[in-house]
Amino acid sequence: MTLRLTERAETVARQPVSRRRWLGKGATSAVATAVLIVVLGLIFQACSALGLWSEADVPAPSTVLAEFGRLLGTGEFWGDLGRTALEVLLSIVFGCTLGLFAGVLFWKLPRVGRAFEPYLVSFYAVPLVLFYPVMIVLVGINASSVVILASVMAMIPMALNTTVGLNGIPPVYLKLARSVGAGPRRILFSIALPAAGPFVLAGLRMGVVYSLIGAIAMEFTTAQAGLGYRIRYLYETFESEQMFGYIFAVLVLSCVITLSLQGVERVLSTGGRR
Amino acid sequence: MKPSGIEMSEVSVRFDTPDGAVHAVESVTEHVPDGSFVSVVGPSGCGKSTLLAVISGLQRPSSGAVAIGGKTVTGPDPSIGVVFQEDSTLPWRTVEDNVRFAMQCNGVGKGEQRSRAREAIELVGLAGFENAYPTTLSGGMRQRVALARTLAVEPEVVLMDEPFAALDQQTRIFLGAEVRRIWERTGQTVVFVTHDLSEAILLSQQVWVMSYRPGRILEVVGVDLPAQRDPAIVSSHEFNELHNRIWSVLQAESMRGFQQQEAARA
Amino acid sequence: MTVHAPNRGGMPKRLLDNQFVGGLALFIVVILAWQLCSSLTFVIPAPVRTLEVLGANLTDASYIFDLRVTAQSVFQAFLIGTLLGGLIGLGLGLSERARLWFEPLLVILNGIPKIVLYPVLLPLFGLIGAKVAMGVLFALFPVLINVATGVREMPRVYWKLASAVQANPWQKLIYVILPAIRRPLLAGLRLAVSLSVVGVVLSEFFATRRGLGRVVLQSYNHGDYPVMVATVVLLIAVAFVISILLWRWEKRLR
Amino acid sequence: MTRIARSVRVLFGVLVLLLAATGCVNEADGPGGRSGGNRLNISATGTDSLPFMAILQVGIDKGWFAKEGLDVSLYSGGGGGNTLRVLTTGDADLAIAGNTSVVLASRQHSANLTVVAPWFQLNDFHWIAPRGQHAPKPTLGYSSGGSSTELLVRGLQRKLHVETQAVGGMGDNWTAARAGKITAGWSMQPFTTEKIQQGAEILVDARKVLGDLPADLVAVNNDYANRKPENLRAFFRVVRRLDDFVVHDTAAAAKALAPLTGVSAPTMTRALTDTPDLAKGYSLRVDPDGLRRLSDLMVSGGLIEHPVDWRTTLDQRYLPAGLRTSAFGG
Repeated sequence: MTLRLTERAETVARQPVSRRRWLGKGATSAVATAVLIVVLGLIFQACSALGLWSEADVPAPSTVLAEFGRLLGTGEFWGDLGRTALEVLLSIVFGCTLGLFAGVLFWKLPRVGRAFEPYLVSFYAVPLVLFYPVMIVLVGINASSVVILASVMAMIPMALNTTVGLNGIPPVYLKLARSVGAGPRRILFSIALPAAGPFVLAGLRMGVVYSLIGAIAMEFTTAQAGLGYRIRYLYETFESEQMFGYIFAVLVLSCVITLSLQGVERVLSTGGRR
Repeated sequence: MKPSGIEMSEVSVRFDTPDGAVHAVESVTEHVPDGSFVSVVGPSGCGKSTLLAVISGLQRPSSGAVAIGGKTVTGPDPSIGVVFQEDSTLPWRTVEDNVRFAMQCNGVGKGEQRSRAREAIELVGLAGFENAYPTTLSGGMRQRVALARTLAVEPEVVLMDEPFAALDQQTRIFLGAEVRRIWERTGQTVVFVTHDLSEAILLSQQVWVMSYRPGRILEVVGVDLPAQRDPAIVSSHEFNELHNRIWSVLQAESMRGFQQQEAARA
Repeated sequence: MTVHAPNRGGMPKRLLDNQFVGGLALFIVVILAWQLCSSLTFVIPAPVRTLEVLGANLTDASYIFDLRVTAQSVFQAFLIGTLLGGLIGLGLGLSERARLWFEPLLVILNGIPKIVLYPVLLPLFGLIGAKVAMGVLFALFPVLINVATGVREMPRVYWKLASAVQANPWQKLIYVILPAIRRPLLAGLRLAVSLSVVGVVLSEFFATRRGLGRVVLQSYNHGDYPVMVATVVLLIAVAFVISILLWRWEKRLR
Repeated sequence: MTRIARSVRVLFGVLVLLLAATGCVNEADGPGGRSGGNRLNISATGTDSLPFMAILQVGIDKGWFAKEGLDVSLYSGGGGGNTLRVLTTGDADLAIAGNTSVVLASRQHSANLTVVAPWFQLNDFHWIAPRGQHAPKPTLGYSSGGSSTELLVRGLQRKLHVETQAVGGMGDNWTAARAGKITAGWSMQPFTTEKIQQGAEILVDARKVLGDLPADLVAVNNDYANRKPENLRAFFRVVRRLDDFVVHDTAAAAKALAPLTGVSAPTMTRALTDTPDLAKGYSLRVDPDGLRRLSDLMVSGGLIEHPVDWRTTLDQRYLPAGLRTSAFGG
């Protein structure tokens, strides 16, 4: 046991950071993930067939898949998806832009940044859903309340990551910038943001994930349209099969978003440098 | 007489720390002649780098002033180039773009940026690596990029803050010779901070020995060695004599600095 | 060549440099803004009124019972989530193969809006189990990811040292791995505390016998905003205090 | 190393303390304690806001269920979906939920539940607006898609000149109406009375437009019904007693209901006396017309395709004999 533990650790540490190897690993991972999903699906299918749980409560994967396929042909699904996509897109744009601004501000004004830090780091303790009545009064009953709250969700990781990234810039870069007489704008755009790039990108990725989570969660609990709302609606009206079709759609959506983000991040962070 | 070179008059720098004021540089009044190569050595923490920062305009002196070519230094200036100890190449820019960075900040035209960058890259011996990214280069090559960036602006004064400290012995000997060669070609005024005594003697015309806090220039030693410096010169009698003479001053200072630091920690 | 910023600031500025003072100042600003908002719209009760209601609630036996019910579920969710997350994270951090196989799936799962899984959790885990399960889902991932990353990025020399002194796996875990990953681990725990509160309370909105989520929902349905805001403030305050304490601890660790 | 060890020990101690502080709470108990006998778990929507649900709690508090040998525990599920799902999971034995939810749930193949009675067969839904807030074409708020309120609002839309807007619960609706985002929001007693006291007026009385229909339906878990049919009969006996209590001793009932629903006793009294046909609302006597109306509204609202066959859907056998209807045949 001792030996094996060490060996494994050594392999981990010894892995060379090589791009070609990575692609190879990426392929392995992709295949492995696909295999795992299929296996899990089969297990669920088997459990369903054995009657471990009622088909009415949790339908078998085959049923869900068939239902998902049927959904893709309905206008209602695309309408809901469009609404959710719009909300998510807007909250990504607003949330991440604001988060970036906030991050730069906190970096430029360290006192302000320090004052905000404890609140930012524990912000996830706030169930934002509870601000819904306030939103009704402020912006009315429409997509904007979802967009606003999801934007706030997206903003926090973006602001935090940008601040951490900017504060972690090697001091020599800023010394260099000063010594060559770079102006504040050049320092920000040519030095600070590129240097904090990986952190900003990670913040962006989290921001995107959180705006999806925020938008769907808001829809699920309060809103009147969108994928989250449809799931809730079908839940309330006991359309189990269709509901699971929609849940599956949300899983697919978040999967697609997560994967494409990783792809984008990889291209941005390594592609440009080679 | 027309003022020339670097003129330091009564330069002092004090820092306020929680443990009281630290006199990093104390009343330094020295002159670096135009076109000369001066090295500053001293125990670690003695304020060599602070002195360099004052000359570069990155650090304001608490009192006193520095003038370059008769002009008082008030802040960073294109006529002063700095090479830092740390790796200051920007990893998201190619070698050429790194070299062009300083010129971009100083409003050099695009076409000229290109030709001067190529020239500087060639000068530091990186021709062929223009489009490489720093992450693919060795530490020594990256410092060459930083050097090229500094030279491309064509400053009157080049300040080097332990530029080879992070490199291995062979690389630093080799790069040191390169710096000396480039200096011989461009004739710029160079102030070179190092903690390596041999390096200082091998490269420069003058070696300043600095004291541990308060940082004063204890001694200015002229290096009377032939202009053509072969690394083999380190085994010569003259070199050894110089080395011993400076070391005797430095050793006492280092010991004093070491004891003070230990005492502060205890 | 450290470039010190000369400290020209007077007493007030220097005070603001202190994070606690700065945070407090911000807190006061927020309270003032809250007061201002409450005078503008009827939805938001004034801070003082909220505090009064909170005080009254906390002396009410039934409310305390709700509080304990929620606290229990949060605690269970946190405990299970942390243990599970820590174990999986450890596995992923130690085994390159496990990482290759399971990491993408876990990243995808982390990106799921977990709330939509409530309809799945309820029939599978039952009424009380579902909210704990939801809390676990919320709390699991930050611990998992932080532990996996922490273990993976441990300096290799620690492993060499551990082998050199012939530490057994248990000793490696206790004396090498845990201390080495203490910072990411604490950061994960901090997030897990906050998120397990959110997860449990959100579930309680849907179905529960007792709990603060039910209190919030009831007052919300009644349009009784002071009680609702007071309960929300209580939840946020508790989660905030715990997470800030953990965060301070995390920052002080060397 | 010792620092870490000490920290771990401190952390462990804190965890143990927390466990001690939070542990050993059984949600089902409540501060009241529990009695022996046959257990009946009831999940219901709105037990903390609607008097016709809160009377169950009154029954528990007065010990009437216990007297019949029933150990009742009551909890609130938000919305029909949750209320009924805990019935299928076995967490609840009996559920009282919104009319549409129960009908839809009962149509699921393996839902494992049976509709056994209508509940509160009075149309007590009002749309209230801040006084003086009118619009040529008013917008009426409802809770959410598939809910009883949507069903009614769709019915109103066919008969009146109104727009509709999904908003949320009564509180949300009232907030939205006050903020002018909708003209009027849905409301039931005692919320209606309370808000009228605070400056609301009734814009639409659903009963006048659409007639009576049951607000909720009672469903039971089939396994439980098969195992303990006597418990269900006992349950309805107590409910009958509670109904009588509300109808004949309204003041006392209001006093008992007020704290449970978060309003003052005078407001609750007012709310009950203002209820148009208290005796019909608080009665288990099956009203076939109401059930037919419900079915028709669901068909015209597009929730179901064919009318509900109440003869097969409603299993009246647990109701006291005098309260059943033979209008559906069988």
